[in-house]
Amino acid sequence: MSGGSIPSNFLKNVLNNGIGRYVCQMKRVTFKFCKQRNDSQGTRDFIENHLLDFTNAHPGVVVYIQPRNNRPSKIVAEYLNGRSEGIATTKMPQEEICQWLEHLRTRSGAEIVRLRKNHHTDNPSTQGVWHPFTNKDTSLNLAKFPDNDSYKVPSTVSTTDRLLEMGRKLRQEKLSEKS
Amino acid sequence: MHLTRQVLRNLPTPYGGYDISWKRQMYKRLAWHFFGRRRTCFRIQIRTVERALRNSTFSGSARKEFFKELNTTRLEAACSEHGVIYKEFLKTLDENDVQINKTMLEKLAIYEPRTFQSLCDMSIQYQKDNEIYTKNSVTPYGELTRGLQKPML
Amino acid sequence: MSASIRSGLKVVCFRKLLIPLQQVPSRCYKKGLSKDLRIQYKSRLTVGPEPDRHRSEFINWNYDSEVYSFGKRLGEDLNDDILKKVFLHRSYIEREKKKIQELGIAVGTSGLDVDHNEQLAKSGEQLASNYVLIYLRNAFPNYFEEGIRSIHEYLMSEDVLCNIGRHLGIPELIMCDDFPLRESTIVTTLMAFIGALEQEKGKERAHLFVRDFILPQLIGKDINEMWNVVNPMGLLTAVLHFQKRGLPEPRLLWEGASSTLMSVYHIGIYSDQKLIGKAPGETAQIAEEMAARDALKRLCQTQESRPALLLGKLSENLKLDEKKVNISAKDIIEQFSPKESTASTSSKSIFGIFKGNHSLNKV
Amino acid sequence: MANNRVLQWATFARTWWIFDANHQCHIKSAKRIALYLQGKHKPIYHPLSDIGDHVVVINTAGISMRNDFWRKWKYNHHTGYAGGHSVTSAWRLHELDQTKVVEKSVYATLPGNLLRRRMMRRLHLFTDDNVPDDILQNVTDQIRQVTVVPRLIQEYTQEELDAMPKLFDWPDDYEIEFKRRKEDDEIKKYLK
Repeated sequence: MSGGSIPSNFLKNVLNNGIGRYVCQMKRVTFKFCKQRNDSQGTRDFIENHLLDFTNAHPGVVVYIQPRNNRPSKIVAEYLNGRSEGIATTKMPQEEICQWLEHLRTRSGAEIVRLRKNHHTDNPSTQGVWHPFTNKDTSLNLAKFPDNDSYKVPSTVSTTDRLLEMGRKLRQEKLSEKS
Repeated sequence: MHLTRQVLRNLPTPYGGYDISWKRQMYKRLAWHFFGRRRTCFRIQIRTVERALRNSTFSGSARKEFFKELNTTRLEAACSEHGVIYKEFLKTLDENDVQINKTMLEKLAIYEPRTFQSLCDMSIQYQKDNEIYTKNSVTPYGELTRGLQKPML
Repeated sequence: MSASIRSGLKVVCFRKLLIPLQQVPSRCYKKGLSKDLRIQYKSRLTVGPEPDRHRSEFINWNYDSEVYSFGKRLGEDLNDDILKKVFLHRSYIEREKKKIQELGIAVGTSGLDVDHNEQLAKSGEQLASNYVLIYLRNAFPNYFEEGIRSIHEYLMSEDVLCNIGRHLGIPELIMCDDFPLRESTIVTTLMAFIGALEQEKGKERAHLFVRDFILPQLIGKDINEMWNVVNPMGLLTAVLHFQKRGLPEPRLLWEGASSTLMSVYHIGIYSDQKLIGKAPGETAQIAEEMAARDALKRLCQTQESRPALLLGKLSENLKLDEKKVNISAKDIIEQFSPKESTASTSSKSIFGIFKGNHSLNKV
Repeated sequence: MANNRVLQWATFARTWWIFDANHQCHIKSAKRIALYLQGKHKPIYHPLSDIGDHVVVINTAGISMRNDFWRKWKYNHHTGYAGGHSVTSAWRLHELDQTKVVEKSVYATLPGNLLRRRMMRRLHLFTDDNVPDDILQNVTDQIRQVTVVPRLIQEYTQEELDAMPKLFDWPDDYEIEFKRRKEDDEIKKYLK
């Protein structure tokens, strides 16, 4: 799948959930299964053994059980932002169903899609975003351009001057030797 | 309606018996964002989609290189504005055990300029204390390096 | 080459079709499925989208358990009948009464004497808006009263509250006769829930609910944009006069590409030689106005780099004094009536912009 | 919203720079000017966001080339028609148009993509010091020069010249000036 064709989105939170108080975003979950088929066996075991623990632990989630003949077993979760997510649980053992249920419960209901950035902020800068004059002094305002001498390459001793210097020194040594 | 459906079902399929429309659907799903006939006509679409798939094979590493290069350009620009050479800047951060990685440095340079400025000042001070001579006394953009400049003998 | 073979093949198949019209359906259903799906898709388009149905029309729906877990989900354990009362609207009761009259049963015995949630909604609304005002006054102590009112007006506006209601799962539980729901019904139900909380659990719990659900909607919003100050420079002069400080003088900090369309001006406002606000702008006037707004923000401590609101765990032992009153911008302006002011008012000072060299450019 | 608009306007504002090309190597200065034209001197740089700055280059007449590149450096042109290729050496091009040497070297340094032409339009070249006021008014900063400006022979005082160590002296009647090469008819045609 080439990058462009994969749907992508930015990180979003539902109603700033968790800042005031955390509200479990899953409001309703429905277990659809068949009474006879053996690929719903996992769901039936789950309902017998684990469902009551789940409902006691999470009273905020309404649980429905919907037996349907000769239909594949499925979990459908509905979320507060109006979306619903379904997971096919055919031939799934009950432990795996517990894990998938935990996954569904701890989601925010938003579609799981490639995130452009894995962080989001509404005011990215406290010191003010960079602009071309941030690191410049206001004296620039008064400067007259083209101001040539302060923008030259820092002057260093040129080679001719150094040669002249050496020449002068040699001559002095000769004079001092003579005298 | 039932008769026509019966006829439509049994129309001959040229491609050796299997239904080509599934394959077309798959390519269409990969080309929803292309322009013009590349989005609609299958025979034109297939070329661009396969090119896109080929490109996506090496786009992973190409992306990394692009952002790495972009990061160095941005940090070089930010450092030179404060008169610090980028290599010396990184060395200073290492030696002073300042564990900020390059992406965070880049974000600081753009969104928190004063914090980045203090990092640069620290680097200048560090160069002065340890007599680190900045080889060329000018950054690539012409700003004077305010570290220690070795006088030309 | 391959094209010619294929065309030949087509001819052969076509002849085969003409003879037996009723073909033995081949075992694999894939052959014509995509054509069927296309036909169904076309017919669906002609029929049009599914009509909106109330959630209760679906089979997996039990009103009592939904209401029970609604309370539990928000962490408020109210008993069921008060919760049901929250969702019961007057229009629903009238409709039921009309229905019963048609059936000819005496009204008294129908058990419809349960009263609706209007009274709860009124008290809830009252409590919520008071608490929001008090919280904002304490959160932004130096901000003007008009500013606080504008933020409160935003927070208690219908679309914000309706958005909160939608995302708490209220619309599905509402018992009223109009479908699809009007936004006002969702808002009144939310307020009724707050009223019920206040009635059952007391004021403190209701305040906590408001602080946990309504106030976080301020996060990420620019509160200074909510209060539209028409003449920021005038207000700034009034405030500085009120605080006995020097009158504001706008100075040009930097100027770029001034003779082109893409000119940029950075203007800083000084009072007593101290920089109190600076801002960029496309022209000098815009920059000066924005600098005045920036200065006002810094004076009222509502600039972007202000500390975050105290919500959730941070605000556990938060003491809010109810009596706190913020200064009102109107009083300050009346005090600083134009007769007294000798210095150049805001508009004159624009022309007197001097290209000042003020090394202190960091605020 | 006005606040964000204004902040974005400032961050992406285009500033104007000035560069004195007197006695500067044309390749090194082109490299530095190209960086400013692309906007690589900004931490918000991105190749797709066109945030390059304007650069005003003055004294392009005083540009310098190393060794005898004035004679050896050739510029190729082609009219596009058959046989339309022509080669001009640097000194001749410089005499025809004194801004061309800088322009061509900057054009060569810029990356050869679609933005190059747009960036070249933000390069303002002036042969000497006088720049029209409305352009000078935009300039906010200056780019540092690239090479050391050597001390010209005219700037040495007579005493220093005399103190300069010499092996021998030229005879008095020897003419120091290089032999002026004969006036080329071709150039006269252009210069008219």
